[in-house]
Amino acid sequence: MADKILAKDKLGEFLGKLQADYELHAPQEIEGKAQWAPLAQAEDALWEFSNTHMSPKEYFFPQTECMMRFVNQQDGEDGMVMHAEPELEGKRLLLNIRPCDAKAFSVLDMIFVQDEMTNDLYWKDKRDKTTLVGLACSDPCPTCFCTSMNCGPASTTGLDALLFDLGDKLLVRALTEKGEAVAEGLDEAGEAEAAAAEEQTKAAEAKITSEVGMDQVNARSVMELYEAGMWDRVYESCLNCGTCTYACPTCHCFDIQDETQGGEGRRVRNWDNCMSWLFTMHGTGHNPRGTKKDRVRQRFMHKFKYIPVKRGGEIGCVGCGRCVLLCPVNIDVRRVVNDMNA
Amino acid sequence: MKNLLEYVGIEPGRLHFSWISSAEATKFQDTVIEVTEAVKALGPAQHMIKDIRKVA
Amino acid sequence: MRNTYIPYPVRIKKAEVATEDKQLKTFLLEFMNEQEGEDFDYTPGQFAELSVSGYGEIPIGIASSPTEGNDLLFTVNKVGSVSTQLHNMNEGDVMGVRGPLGNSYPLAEMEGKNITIVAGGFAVTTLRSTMIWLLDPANRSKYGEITFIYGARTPGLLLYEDEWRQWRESGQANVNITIDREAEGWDGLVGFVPTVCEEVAPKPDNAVALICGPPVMIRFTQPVFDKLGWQPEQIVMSLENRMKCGIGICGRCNVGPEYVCKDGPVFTKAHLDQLPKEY
Amino acid sequence: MEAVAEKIRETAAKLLSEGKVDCVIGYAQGSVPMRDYPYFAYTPEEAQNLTWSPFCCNNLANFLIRRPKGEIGKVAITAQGCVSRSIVGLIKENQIAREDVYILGVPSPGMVDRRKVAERFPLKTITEVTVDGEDLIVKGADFEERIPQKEVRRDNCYTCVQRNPVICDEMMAEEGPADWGGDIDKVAAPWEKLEPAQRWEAFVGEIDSCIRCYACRDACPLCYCHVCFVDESMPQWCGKTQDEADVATFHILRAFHCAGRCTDCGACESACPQGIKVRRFTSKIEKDIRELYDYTPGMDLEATPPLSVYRPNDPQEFIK
Repeated sequence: MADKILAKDKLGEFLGKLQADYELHAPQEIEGKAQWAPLAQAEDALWEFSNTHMSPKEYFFPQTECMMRFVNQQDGEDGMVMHAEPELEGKRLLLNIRPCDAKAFSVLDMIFVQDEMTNDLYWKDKRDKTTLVGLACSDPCPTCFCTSMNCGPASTTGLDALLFDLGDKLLVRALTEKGEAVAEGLDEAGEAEAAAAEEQTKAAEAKITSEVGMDQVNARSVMELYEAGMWDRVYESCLNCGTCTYACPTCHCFDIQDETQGGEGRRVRNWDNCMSWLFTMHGTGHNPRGTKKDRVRQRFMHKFKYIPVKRGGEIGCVGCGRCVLLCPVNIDVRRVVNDMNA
Repeated sequence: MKNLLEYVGIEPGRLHFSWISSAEATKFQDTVIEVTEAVKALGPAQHMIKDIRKVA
Repeated sequence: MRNTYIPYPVRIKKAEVATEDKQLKTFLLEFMNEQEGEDFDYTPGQFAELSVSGYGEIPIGIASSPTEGNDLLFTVNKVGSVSTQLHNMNEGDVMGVRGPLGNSYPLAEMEGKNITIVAGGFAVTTLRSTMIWLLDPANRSKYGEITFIYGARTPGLLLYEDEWRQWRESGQANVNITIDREAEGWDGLVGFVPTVCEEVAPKPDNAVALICGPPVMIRFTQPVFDKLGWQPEQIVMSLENRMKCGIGICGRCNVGPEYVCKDGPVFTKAHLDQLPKEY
Repeated sequence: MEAVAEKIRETAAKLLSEGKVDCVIGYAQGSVPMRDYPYFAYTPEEAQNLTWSPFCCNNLANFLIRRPKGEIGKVAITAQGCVSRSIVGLIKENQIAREDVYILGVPSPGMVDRRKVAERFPLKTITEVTVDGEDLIVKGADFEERIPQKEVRRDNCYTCVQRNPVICDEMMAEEGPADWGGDIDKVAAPWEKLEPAQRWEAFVGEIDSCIRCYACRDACPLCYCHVCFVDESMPQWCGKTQDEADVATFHILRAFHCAGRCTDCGACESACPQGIKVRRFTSKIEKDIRELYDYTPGMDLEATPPLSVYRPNDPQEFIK
């Protein structure tokens, strides 16, 4: 489908129409930071921001999610009949999601939905019912390194439509059927507008100064990387907190727990992280990743080696730079991967 | 602990400390009555209540 | 599409303490919905998540063989909150089973070969499943000689005694049962599993070995097999790691790029040599 | 400031080359503005990476304990007032031995709160921040501004009572004034002036954005328990969900476990990715400790921490 054009002064009308079919969410300025929230009116949507403080993964993989409910008893037949939580009602649309965050979801799709057995319906349901309308980056941050991670300021992977902000108007590029449904009824864009979007993308790519090399990481074997001497220094200052993993758009580890209250119970999953000492602890007291070094190495190996090995070269990182900004001890993923690649 | 809980808005009177010897059965009984009455007077707790029936 | 996080309801048909230290209890589980039992299509070596509502789930190897019918057999070690609760449960109680999960022993590739099975302690569970399957009249003829070596610390800690006595009597397999130290009333082999392996000396020619046991047993058994001329490709092991989802997502059981719950738990020694020792 | 950094590098290199210590724990310049990070120098060459700035917001005492035994031998560590007080606390709690630590004392310049700087440029990206005397020069793609450091210090640095190290083996600069003139008792426990009903609102409002990454706990040199109460599973003291009650339980108990031990170093607040003012809980606890027991943690190697000893005259009005 050809590119469409949407004048910014028609935005209210456009979003108003969408509101009838979708629950709209978009990055907005909250407490001085760009944060995801339900979009009440078009004016609240941000157009100039680097990226949101936290990744929008919470929309598909909430930090706490009830999976099923049950009657809290073991001696009656009802005790083990588990009722899955109801599916998402209606459709959702995330407006102005950054291409890197959308790319992250396409990586997670490969992990949450693999086959008949590995088929996370909680994730899939929300993904199926959500339309992702991206906003191409025109002004990437010094911490962005998406172009090194098979991604980029106007990457389309995972998106249903991509918007380019051309000042007083938006170029709307539908990428999937879901995206076409959103762009329906808009005027077609001219060649000049498409060219402007192209130019903006090139300029944005040129602004990305952080480079991370992956060629040696790809060439080396799992064991060669695992046994590299660099791990002896990377972990030194790590606090083993979960900041990097919870801010990360691709980190997806979780814990499952049962909670009961009188005669009722639920099985709930919560984000968990590989930095935690107890994450891999066996009931016997043996811990396969018992040291801080093991755990720090696991996080980087998982993203940059294990996922690529298992998922046809796809990297478990999109270069959003959130962990670089938020790590309390400045463990910079760019430095780590460049060390792995050295 | 008592101060901290009151500081974050838990009503005074929900936490009670007493020093009771194992031989002081009557004091124990009196204290329990006193505490339960004090808590009943406060009504159901409004804070630090987790209800798993709520949607999460 | 089925929600694979939801367990099948089962009823405890039989529950008995399996060892003298009362650490192990064996459960026979019956599907409450017969059709689900029919559809629970598993192969020896696979495991399942045992689900106790209000407590959680634990991954346990399936000790029964599909040739025994639809009921499932599990032997559970009492270590954490779920297994402790499970030990408190009785016949008639209701719980859940989620699975079958993971890969299985390479039974098809093992056809036409001699098979050595080495088990230590309660790691014998999925190997019981394998033995029953191999000795089933429908399968026995497809395999060569079967050697079974199994050890525990004391006679009272040996599992499945009725079964291995029967395998021995049937003459269908070379069955070697050992205990660590002399004990009253025990007239069988005495000695650690690696020592017994050395004595039995299974030949590597056209053979596959399945080895399961505690890390210390593996560590000392390994050199014995090396000395006997076994190649890493011929040795098959089963790993255990902490798990939650059981279906290759939640991120804690991985050994390098392989998830023990999905890509394992069964790996060849040759494969494990290429992976970090995170198990 | 640069002179102090140079003195640290020089001293560290000397200690390492003479074999007096195996490692010097200090700071190196971070890869993002206003985030200098804990750095471990093992050789005189590596010592050249050490720095000292108003962006040293971690508490290095943390790294004296979170290491496998025998991993490193004797260490030197740069320490300003609060960090030296944490070291005193760790010695008193038998976590480290005085003779295993060589303290390079530094008077604290008062650390900058990077969030206060960022708040002045909402939604903008700060690309560079440099120190120019008493000011910071903050640069972005389309702006450059000079901000006096004293306007953007961390809250705890304004009310610091001990900028100079309380124990030290070698000073890296001359001792400065002991405090900044702020009165901690005037700002501690800010919710005390609220009505009980409003207090709860203020409390849950503060922890509302908590993601339970536990950076506050992990950044704290007091939190050295092998298994934290919040991770314990048998019994499970605290739920793992994002439910308000679970999150509140974590914060109340974490603060409580610091009672009589917290040196108000601010590492918890600096580490929090969400900008939660966790000192609003600990400052209440420490204020009570001062009022009830007349005790300030970490000032003196000989003083007995009030909660580790029973005295007949301990306040006990709360016991009925």
